[in-house]
Amino acid sequence: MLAFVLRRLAQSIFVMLAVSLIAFSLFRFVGDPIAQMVGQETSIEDQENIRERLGLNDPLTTQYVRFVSNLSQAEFGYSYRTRQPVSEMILSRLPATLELGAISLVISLIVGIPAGIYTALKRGFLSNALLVATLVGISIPTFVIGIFLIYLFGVSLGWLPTFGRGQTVALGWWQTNFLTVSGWKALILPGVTLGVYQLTLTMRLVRAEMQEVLKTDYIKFATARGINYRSLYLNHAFRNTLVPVVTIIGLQLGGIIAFSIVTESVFQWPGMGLLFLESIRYVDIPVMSVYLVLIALMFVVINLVVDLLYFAIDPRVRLRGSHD
Amino acid sequence: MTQLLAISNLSVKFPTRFGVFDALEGVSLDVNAGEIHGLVGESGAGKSTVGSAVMGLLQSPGYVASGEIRFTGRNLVGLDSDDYHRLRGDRISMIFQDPQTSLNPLLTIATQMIETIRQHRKVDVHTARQQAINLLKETGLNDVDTRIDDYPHQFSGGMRQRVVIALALCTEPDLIIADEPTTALDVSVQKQILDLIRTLCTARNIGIILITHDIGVINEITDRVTVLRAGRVVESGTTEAVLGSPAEPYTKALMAAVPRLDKRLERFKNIIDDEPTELDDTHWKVEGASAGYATDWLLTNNERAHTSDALPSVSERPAILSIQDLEVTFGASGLGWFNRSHGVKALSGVSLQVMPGEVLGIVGESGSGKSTLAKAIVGLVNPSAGRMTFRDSELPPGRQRTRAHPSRREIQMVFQDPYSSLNNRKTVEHIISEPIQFYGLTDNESQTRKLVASVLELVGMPQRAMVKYPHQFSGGQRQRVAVARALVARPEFLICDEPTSALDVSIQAQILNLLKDLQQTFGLSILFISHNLAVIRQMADRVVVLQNGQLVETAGTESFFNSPQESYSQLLLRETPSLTF
Amino acid sequence: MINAWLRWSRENELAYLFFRNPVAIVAAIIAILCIGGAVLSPWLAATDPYDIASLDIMDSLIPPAWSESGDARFFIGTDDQGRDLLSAILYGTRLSLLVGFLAITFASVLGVTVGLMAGYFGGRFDAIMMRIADIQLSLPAILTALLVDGIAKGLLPRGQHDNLMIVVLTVAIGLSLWVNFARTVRATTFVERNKEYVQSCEIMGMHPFRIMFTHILPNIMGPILVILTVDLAVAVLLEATLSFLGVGVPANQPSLGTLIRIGTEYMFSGEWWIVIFPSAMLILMIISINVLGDFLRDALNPRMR
Amino acid sequence: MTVIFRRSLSVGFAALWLTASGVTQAETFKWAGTTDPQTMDPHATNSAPVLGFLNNVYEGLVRRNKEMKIEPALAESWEQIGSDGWRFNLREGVTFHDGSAFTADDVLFSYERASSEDSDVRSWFAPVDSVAVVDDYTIDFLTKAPNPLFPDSIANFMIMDRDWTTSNEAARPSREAENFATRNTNGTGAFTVTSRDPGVKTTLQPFDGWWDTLESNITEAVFTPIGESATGMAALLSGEIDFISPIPLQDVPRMKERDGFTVHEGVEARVLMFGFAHQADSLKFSDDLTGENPFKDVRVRQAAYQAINVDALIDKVMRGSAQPASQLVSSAMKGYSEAKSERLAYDPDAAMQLMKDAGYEDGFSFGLQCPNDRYINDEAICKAAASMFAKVGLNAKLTAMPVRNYWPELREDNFDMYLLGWSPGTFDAEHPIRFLAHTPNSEKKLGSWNFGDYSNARVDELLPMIQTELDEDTRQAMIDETTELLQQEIAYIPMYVQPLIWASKDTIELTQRTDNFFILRWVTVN
Repeated sequence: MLAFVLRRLAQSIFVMLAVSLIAFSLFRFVGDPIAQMVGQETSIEDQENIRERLGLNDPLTTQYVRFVSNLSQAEFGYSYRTRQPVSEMILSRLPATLELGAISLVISLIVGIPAGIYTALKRGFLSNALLVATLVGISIPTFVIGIFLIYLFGVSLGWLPTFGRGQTVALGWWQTNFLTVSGWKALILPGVTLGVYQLTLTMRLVRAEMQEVLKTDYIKFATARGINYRSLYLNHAFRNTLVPVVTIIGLQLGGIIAFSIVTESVFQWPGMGLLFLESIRYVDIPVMSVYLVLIALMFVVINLVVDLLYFAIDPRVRLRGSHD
Repeated sequence: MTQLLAISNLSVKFPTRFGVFDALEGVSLDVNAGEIHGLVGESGAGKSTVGSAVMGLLQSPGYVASGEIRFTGRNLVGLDSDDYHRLRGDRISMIFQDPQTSLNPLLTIATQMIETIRQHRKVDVHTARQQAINLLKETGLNDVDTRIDDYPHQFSGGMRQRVVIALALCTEPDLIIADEPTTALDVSVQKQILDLIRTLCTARNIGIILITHDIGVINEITDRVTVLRAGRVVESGTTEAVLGSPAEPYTKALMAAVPRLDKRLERFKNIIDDEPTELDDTHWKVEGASAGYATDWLLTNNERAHTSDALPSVSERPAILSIQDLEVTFGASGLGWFNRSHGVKALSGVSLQVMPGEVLGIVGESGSGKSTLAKAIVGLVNPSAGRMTFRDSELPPGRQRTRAHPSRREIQMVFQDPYSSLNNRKTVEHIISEPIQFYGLTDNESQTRKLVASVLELVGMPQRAMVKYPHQFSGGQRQRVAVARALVARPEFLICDEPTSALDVSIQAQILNLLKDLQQTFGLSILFISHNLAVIRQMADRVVVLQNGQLVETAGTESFFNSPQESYSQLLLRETPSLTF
Repeated sequence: MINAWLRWSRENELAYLFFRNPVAIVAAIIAILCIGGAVLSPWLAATDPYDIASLDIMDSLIPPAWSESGDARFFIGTDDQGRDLLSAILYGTRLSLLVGFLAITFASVLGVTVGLMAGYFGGRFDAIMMRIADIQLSLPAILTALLVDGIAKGLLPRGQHDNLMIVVLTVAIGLSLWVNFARTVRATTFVERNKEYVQSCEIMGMHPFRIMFTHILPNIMGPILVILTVDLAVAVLLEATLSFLGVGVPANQPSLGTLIRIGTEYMFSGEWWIVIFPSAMLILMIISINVLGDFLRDALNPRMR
Repeated sequence: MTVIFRRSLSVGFAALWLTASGVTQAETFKWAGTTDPQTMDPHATNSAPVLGFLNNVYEGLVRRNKEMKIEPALAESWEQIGSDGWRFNLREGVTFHDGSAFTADDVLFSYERASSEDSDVRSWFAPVDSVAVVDDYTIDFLTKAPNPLFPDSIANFMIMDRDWTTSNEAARPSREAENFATRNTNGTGAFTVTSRDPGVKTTLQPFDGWWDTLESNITEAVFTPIGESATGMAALLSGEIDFISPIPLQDVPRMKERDGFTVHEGVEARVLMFGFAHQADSLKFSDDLTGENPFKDVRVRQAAYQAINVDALIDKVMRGSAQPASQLVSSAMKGYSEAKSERLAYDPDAAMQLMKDAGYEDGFSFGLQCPNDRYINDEAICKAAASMFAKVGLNAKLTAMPVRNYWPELREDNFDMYLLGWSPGTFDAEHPIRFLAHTPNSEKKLGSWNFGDYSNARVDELLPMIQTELDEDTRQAMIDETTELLQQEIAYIPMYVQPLIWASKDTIELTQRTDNFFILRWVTVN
């Protein structure tokens, strides 16, 4: 198993290097960072000086080597826009994104899984209604859902905040939403907006997998043994859907991070996605590149965790692994 | 003997879009305690439907249209679904065909057994566990105390089926429905499981319905038998009476189609021909196409046709294929950075020869390497050692064999599963003409077309089949198409890898007849692979026995079946259920 | 005629299931109407929203014809540029569908090829392609769009950017979607390549690409078709989202997504029709495509029946 | 770790209690804008969000009052010394937020800092020759030439404390990395920054020791950047914020009707205009013309001018909230040319005639570049203008792009016509002449935003005269002459002055200044 983890880590480094290269080549195309850094009265010469000092006139390869060697020494550089250390900026935004992602994942799981099981087992009005409702869910662009929810719950009903994180509490450097009422309230709308799409996918996946599993011999055999339906569906059937479900949920986490850019923008949620959008706007190359590498790292970690979860879920994988 | 189950006049219907399909019509049978009642029939006969109906697990949208299922006097038809569910496992249990798929892979044996026991009996976990251990011991599992906490995949197939049986016994049911309990098992294991079922039946006084397509199995252990055909009872009675002196023509035909282990028949006779032939099929012809045209074409430019009569006997000619010290290793890839494993030897040190015009039978259980051997010959797997010679020249192994190598045409193969060996998205014409065009065997398209139609007729198919798709045919018909495809390449050498094991016995008989005919007409050399000794006996001139990738015995067919030399060969022969009367 | 239809539907499994599924029929009708309306928009629409000379700023923001200050010329009102909203929606749908179709064509050609090769050859090629797929997955679509946009701007002559944006979007969305195809095709190819019909081709010495494209491909069309429908919906939505983030189609050729993006700016100003109608159109279209995708998934999956 | 945890937990509970009990002090003022100030360093970035925000925290020698007129701030008075210098008499008894006293040395230090290589505001000090401290409360700025506008030009030159800055290693603004002054402040202004979470939230409180009397009654002010305009509107409507700037124009009518809210409309300093490629030999984006540039012909430029119905643009796109512009500055600016305040009339027929006269009767196509995230409804303006141009045969191919790509595109001359908005930093008519009308000259740092290379020798001659002329009337005459030249030659098509649209709860009293700076000390919560 250790060998497996090591192998995956080796592959991960390849993935991260590739992403950083892509991130890097992206820079040249986003726009001119200098024009965004200075006021309108700054002379062209001064702008050239800044460009030179930031090393933007160096050959691209030199810049890339410098970037990677800095990264490998945990030197993430400074934002062009705010001149803060990038690591600090991203770290301060990380909790917001992770908490939002976690909430939407939880929403998608605690609603999606039971709904998926239900629709797999029962046919009828409620089942069809759920299926249609979730279809509507994936058919509406995220930003439309977000703006609609803000309008309904924030403006018309006035129940929930329309933007931001509300009151947060610091646990060390980690600012959390989970310890205040206003923090929880602030999480609801963006969490739902971000979760709806994932919820639909989860529900449909669980449904499809359940339907497959219910047709297997061991479920028929368990039925023939008179195992009660609750255990039959949850312990026998649902558990066997977990491997594909966990795989897809792992992939979805990536989707959540990607879509959080939109959600964070709509709800002015001070997470990494918003930071990233601001960075694009200001051509803040250091922030963008570190964000991208970080996202790649998250993907790598998620993939690894998913693979490790297989070990936990499936004894066939676990026992084969331990023999190696 | 008390009567456990009495089925009377049971009809089961499945509404489909083509109308209502009668899966069972007026079926009556009864099962007594301590008795094994066999249900036999070919696919589509409705055997499994009887089992499902009794269990109350008919697959939607099937339903019981009429009749009664009385279990200890109580009519199960129309029983409330909750009551039925309480009954299941408790009083009636079931054993499924494939032990690989009938156990939940994620739960330990102990978990599954304890859950089942506690579902029906109010006992604590310890008691339940003890009961489970006892049951597993009773079914003949070794090291029960430790192995009970293993997962299903850690057991071999035979052991797993014992676990399945133990699970079915968990709540001491009165009736067990065993649906093809040994079909997925090797013969040596099959015998043990059948013995176990017999023992349990007698010891526990359980009534058992044994569903199988294998008349050998019926003959081996059942007390009474019911023969089903197309959802109706053909014949019913004690096993001795029904098999000893079948009254119905169908039963007779069925038995005649079973390959005999004790003697070799020239042809199977009295075959049931169930294949429906639509009327317009027979009138549809390609101009000039006929079986005779195909025979002529296949014999033209064919050395065998000219030379086979000239040479005196098989043994004096040089071997068409000879294999020396062939070794195939799987999984020894150097791709992984951390796990360079040594791999599994699928074949080691196998040497054999096939003479021109000879049928060499390869027999062995699963994992013996018989399919690997076939794949090595056709170049699908890369041997790790050894050499092969075909028609006096070196046969390059695996990837070294060029795409244009002549052996690619000269060696053809018929696969086991006619459902996967034909591309479902192509017409039969396309399937058969592909090798013709690929090897450039005809001059123009109309000739190809004529040839396809003719070859179809040669293998006993209507010419019109060429415009249809494989899924419109039954398994036997598909296998005929597969044979036709192999034939049009004008091969010197044909490999048949379990060509009939996916087919019903009557169809098997037809295909075996076809192969015999073709072999005789064209003097083909055939490598015939089968796990079924009886089939081998009918087909092969010589027999090779493989076990765990090694060659155990090579002998002429008659001498092998009369006096096998190796103990493994003797075991195989002994354990194979057969019809001997 | 009808009898022929029925007979055909009885022989064709898919058609049979389709005609027994009222939801799928309704969805198909809506989808056909949407696609038909979009394709025929130059003939159906009252005005050409691309013809900027015909626009009059004085006609802007007119509410639907049935409301008090409506104008009979503009049945569902006009947008901020004085465009007839109905015409704009029809043209916008056409553009969205064009981008969607082009994108999934691109994604499916790329993904199917990669998936077939990865599944068929396995080994190192497979490992490398799947790692590349991982990389692709970790790049949000907006980034891919920015990257493609940037490269295109760098490589191609000035002044072509407007026409180019459709290509850029197509490539960007296609790049974000090909992984779906590649993964599914790879998995099904793994299964197919071990089937005996493939082996019989291999034994013949057929070229691997011929085996892949003429033998395996037709057998895995089912899953591909399902992804095609689902991803068509995803592509149209993605285009809308990219427009929202400002990487969309050119300003004077509004897609459905751009129309919605512009419409959201009028959420609080009372000009509801600018956002409601394009959104309704998009949602209706996506739902119907998704319903069809669901239907195909169920109908083509033999294990589900 | 535990200690931190426990403390933050108690903070958390306090926060819980606060939220739960619903205690909100009436004087807490929450406001939102589209962008967060990039930095808290007053010399590091010369951008409106930074300078506007920091005007509440730092002060200059002079400041602008509600009418944009210069008034004393840290300098109580100033006078010209000789012809080439200004003397500032500093206010005594002023302290920085950290309690240290304000002296002339701080001004000298701030001058050195702001005019250093790393400063982004050094252009303000280009005319300065030297600075001399006379005594603790007197300081002289000597200029290279007479400079009548010098005090006006340094209204945003903010004074930092030498000791605080140097002891925190922030003696120079930093280009690459942050320094202490990037996130911390120590000004003399009416408000102190009590906490800052860049991009998320910045909190301010009134400064007890401020030298002036505070008009405002707010005890705490919280600033949040909200980039998405719909979200900002929702936040205001739901009452989560008290004030937002700006709101989308289209929301103005509805907002005015709503109870409990006020819309503050005003005129900004920014004039929106179209510019031409004056010197290019051929159009870059034309489908039908090669090797010629019709915009070299003043008739074509005038045709473009007269094709635009500015009133319709203002009425529809700007929702009636803008004023037409006749020149490069708005009427609120110093030096506005009253004499030349007539626009050419909207006259498509005349425009078509001009096109015909110039030999382009059948029209031609050209590229119109436009930003889509820089000015209010910028893209919509371009779209509407394009449709107006099309009606006289000027077939504009519009390309709208984010501003991050826009400036590089213009710098590389990739346009035939482009949209530009110009807000004079000095609030004087000289400013656009220097940046937009003078022939580009990188050595003298003139004409640096004159992308179309407009060039007129007389204008070049007039600029230094305007810059040094001390007599108001003579100077105005020069500006009038320049304005007339620019109008005659249609150097640009000035269209309108961009409006300022703020919205707040109607309990808020505030003052809207033309420079779009939001001055907290004028805010009262009722």
